[in-house]
Amino acid sequence: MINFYNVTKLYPNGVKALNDVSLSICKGEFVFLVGPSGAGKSTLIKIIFREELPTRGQVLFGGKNVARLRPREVPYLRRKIGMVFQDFRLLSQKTVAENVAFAMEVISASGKDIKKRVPEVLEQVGLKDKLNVLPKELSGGEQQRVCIARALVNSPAVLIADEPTGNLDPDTAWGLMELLEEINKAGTTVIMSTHAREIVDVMKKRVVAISQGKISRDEECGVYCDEL
Amino acid sequence: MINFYNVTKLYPNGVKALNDVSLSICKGEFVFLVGPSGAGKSTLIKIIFREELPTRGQVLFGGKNVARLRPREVPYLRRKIGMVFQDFRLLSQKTVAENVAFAMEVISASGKDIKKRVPEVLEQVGLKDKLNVLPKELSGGEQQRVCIARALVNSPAVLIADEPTGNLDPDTAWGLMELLEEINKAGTTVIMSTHAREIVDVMKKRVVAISQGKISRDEECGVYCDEL
Amino acid sequence: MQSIARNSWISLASIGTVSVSLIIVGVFTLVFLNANQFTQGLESGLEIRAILKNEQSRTDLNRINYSIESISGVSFVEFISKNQALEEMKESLENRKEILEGLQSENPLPDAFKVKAETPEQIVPIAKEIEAIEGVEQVIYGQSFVEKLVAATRWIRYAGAGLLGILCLAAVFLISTTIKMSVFARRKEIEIMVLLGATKWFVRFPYLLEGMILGFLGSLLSGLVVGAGYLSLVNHLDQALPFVSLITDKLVVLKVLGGIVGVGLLIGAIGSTMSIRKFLKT
Amino acid sequence: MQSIARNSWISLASIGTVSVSLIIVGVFTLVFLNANQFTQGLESGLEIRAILKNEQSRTDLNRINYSIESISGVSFVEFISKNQALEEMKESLENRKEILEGLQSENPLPDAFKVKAETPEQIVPIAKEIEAIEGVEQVIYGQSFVEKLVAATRWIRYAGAGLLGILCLAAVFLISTTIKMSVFARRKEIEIMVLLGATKWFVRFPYLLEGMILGFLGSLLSGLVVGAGYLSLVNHLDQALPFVSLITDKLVVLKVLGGIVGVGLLIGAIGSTMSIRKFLKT
Ligand SMILES: Nc1ncnc2c1ncn2[C@@H]1O[C@H](COP(=O)(O)OP(=O)(O)OP(=O)(O)O)[C@@H](O)[C@H]1O
Ligand SMILES: Nc1ncnc2c1ncn2[C@@H]1O[C@H](COP(=O)(O)OP(=O)(O)OP(=O)(O)O)[C@@H](O)[C@H]1O
Ligand SMILES: [Mg+2]
Ligand SMILES: [Mg+2]
Repeated sequence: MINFYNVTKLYPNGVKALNDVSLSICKGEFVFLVGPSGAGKSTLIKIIFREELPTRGQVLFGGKNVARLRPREVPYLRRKIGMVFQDFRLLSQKTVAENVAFAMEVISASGKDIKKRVPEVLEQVGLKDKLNVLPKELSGGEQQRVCIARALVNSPAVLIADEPTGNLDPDTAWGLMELLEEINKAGTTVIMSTHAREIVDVMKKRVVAISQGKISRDEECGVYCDEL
Repeated sequence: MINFYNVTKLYPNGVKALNDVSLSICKGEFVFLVGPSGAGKSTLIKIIFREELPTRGQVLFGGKNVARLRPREVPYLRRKIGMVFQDFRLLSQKTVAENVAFAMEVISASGKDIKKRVPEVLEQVGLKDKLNVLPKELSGGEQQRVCIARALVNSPAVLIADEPTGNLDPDTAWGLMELLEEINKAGTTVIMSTHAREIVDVMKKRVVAISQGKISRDEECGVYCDEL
Repeated sequence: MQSIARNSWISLASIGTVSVSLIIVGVFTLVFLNANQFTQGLESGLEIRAILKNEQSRTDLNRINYSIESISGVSFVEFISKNQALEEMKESLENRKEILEGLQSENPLPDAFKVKAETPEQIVPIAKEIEAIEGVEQVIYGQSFVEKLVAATRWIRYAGAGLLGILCLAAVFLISTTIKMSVFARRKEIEIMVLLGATKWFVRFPYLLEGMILGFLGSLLSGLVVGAGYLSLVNHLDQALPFVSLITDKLVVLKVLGGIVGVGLLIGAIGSTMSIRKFLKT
Repeated sequence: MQSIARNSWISLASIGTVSVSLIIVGVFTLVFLNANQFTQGLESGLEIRAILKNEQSRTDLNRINYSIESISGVSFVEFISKNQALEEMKESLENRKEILEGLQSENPLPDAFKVKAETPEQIVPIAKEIEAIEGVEQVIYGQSFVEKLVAATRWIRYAGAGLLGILCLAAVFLISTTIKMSVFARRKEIEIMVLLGATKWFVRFPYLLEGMILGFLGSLLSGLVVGAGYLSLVNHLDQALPFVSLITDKLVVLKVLGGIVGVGLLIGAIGSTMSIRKFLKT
């Protein structure tokens, strides 16, 4: 479903964030992306999402070359992906419910569907009593969960979460992991970058470790591990 | 040094983030603030920093009532506190070095001191080769470390860190903890809110647990624990 | 509409800028139109006087009249007998009539034709042609004055039109800057929309609508201010300076106001579309 | 300075707004000053003519001259003999001189005094007083024309000053809106500064400086444009319409330009200080 062939990403300021990365993720997989801070996890994710373009190499999403998409095809690529951004990216002028609803409006969902689906998904992340609150009135963890709800609301084919548990307490984080596993069982491909050693070790999923822009390890049923 | 007497915080939208909290933190202590997402940790921190005012009750910092400070005394309170914000709050127009230097400029440090101290502290957080880069060109963890460097740069009397390891891999996080312990040994009071169970359990410091706006547990040499 | 309400401060500032800019343009348009009408009034008062040789026959007069009328550019011809000429002169001398009393019995003034041209520029060539007609002794048309007036009014018109053009450009600049800034202040919003998979048109539409609404409200406001101000000015002036004739044709005023509103809408729409463009690049 | 460079787009927009607004104000100030000078020129041409009874002695003339001079508000008195009057009339009739040829031998015109008033408003009362002097037969001052002209110039002046005032307000509004927006776009920056323990003055100072620099650059630009434009206009007009006398006094023009720059600086400084205030509330 997602294929990287010798992808290198050089940022304009000269930083080589990805160095000759080849990777293949199949439909329905659950992949943990681990690695030290600044290793290139977010960059890899941004390239799938076409937020950044690869400098060299090819990235295929569902068989299509992401870099070669015409501008008006890009929105349709993004609609197939539910994205939890590391820095949240909530619309500060809209309430929690509006933020989540907005992801549905963008793909022209019907008003009825929106009314039904939004409270549903916000309840799943434990925010059912914060519907009409602005993002700045939320705690860090709550904001992160709004972002997760927004990624889930359209039931995307692929869910990509960039450190979705960074601001969550262990209980809430485990609740989220159960939710992701459920979604994954229902057929959604899940890619999640994380630093939560405990979670990775317990979940026993595929682990792709990145270090200094290179894939240093790629194991089915792996652990977080740091040269253990 | 920091005293809360029956502090209640009611946000304008009706959320009771803190409910009759009394707490006393002495000079030189190292305190972990733990609790589920939305428990009120950041609110407590913001009140010490006078970013929010308590609705009821009194907060003393070094014997002075924080809520009663005159507007022109507020900057001098804040200068005594090194703050790591949960949402980073970096100046997006300034480079990493400028962001850190800015905290020194604000307190009118000399140009010579700034030139010497800034690279020093950025090296301590492992960013010595990112001096002249803008925040948006950094990974999430790198941004967080800039924020930590900025809090440390003025060697404040109190260091308050709101989930400073949320975006850090375990190795980097442990490096940071060593740094904090060192600073604490040198006499700085450290208050750190966190969800990192492993860190809290290993460090064996005072743990204040907050749950639904109330202090549910306050132990010397405590553990993270969740009703274990 | 929601976004207008939530960004109320910015929206108000944009509306304010649109209306202030368009008020300036509107006021100046009316000043310019009035100045134009005034200079036209001056120009249409210009006339050529063809003084005839003494004692001509009726047929001669008819012939001369016909010759003059057939010159291209002549819009008006009238015969002024020597007696009419004397009356006219008396009137124009007003308080010094006594000078002419001695002339009553023996009128030294000649017969003449009063001729008007379609445009002031044609006066000089027409005068030349009339001079060549038999029976005409002299052509008088205040040469230096006509030339000065023609030059001056042309200058006023060109300078006015130039100034008006500059003002319009200035208004467009000011309004589009404001809209650009208001879009800039919300660039995050646009980025996020794009990342959520919104099509360009979906992102653009609300801003377009907002720009048009802001432009419309702002220009409506300025239209009302300019319109009300002008009509009350016309009323006041009618009493204070009854001899000054401002443009009171409601249709012209309405056209100006309509133009203002149209320009406001257009700038609002174009300004917002252009400003988003750079945030839409993927 | 750094922040001006980093926020280059916003800074350019602010400079643009400042200069465009001040160009409008500057152009209009010059138009207004010229219109004012023109109406003053018209007014100062107004005169009263005191026509004397026939055949007065030297002493009588001196007495009348003295009486007129001692009326308050009189700025100028000159004796015009009947012969001078005839010459004047010949000149003013220009192309119709032939009418007066018969009068050469026996001049029917009376002796007179030409009187000027300090301000046009004083013409009517002065005329009344002169009428009462012995030896004066009649006072002529083109009653209706004077009244019209006085009313019209007063209107032009008031309307012009009003318009100029409105334009200045508009410019202040436009500029302060732009500065407000540019501060608004960086409200996060201000919040962070305050949280890092910056004193209000420390936060305010760079914005104040920036506002002043932007105001200064913008107004300098507009001063240069207006100044250069005006001087070239003066040159062109000198050739095209030598009889129109624009204000060419370098000092006046410089004062206007200096005023523009001063206003720009001031608005820049005040605008930015005011705009930050609301983000500085702790
Ligand atoms: N927009 C950018 N321009 C230039 N360099 C960048 C940019 N974004 C990231 N980088 C650099 O690329 C490298 C990889 O960054 P990336 O965000 O992919 O790291 P990461 O693995 O997500 O780290 P973290 O766990 O801290 O989020 C880092 O060194 C970072 O400084
Ligand atoms: N500015 C605000 N206005 C209104 N409510 C707020 C505001 N900030 C926080 N809250 C609410 O107050 C409660 C406590 O928030 P706080 O940020 O203190 O939580 P926290 O313990 O820091 O959580 P986290 O671990 O997720 O950061 C939450 O329910 C939150 O929604
Ligand atoms: Mg990252
Ligand atoms: Mg928090």
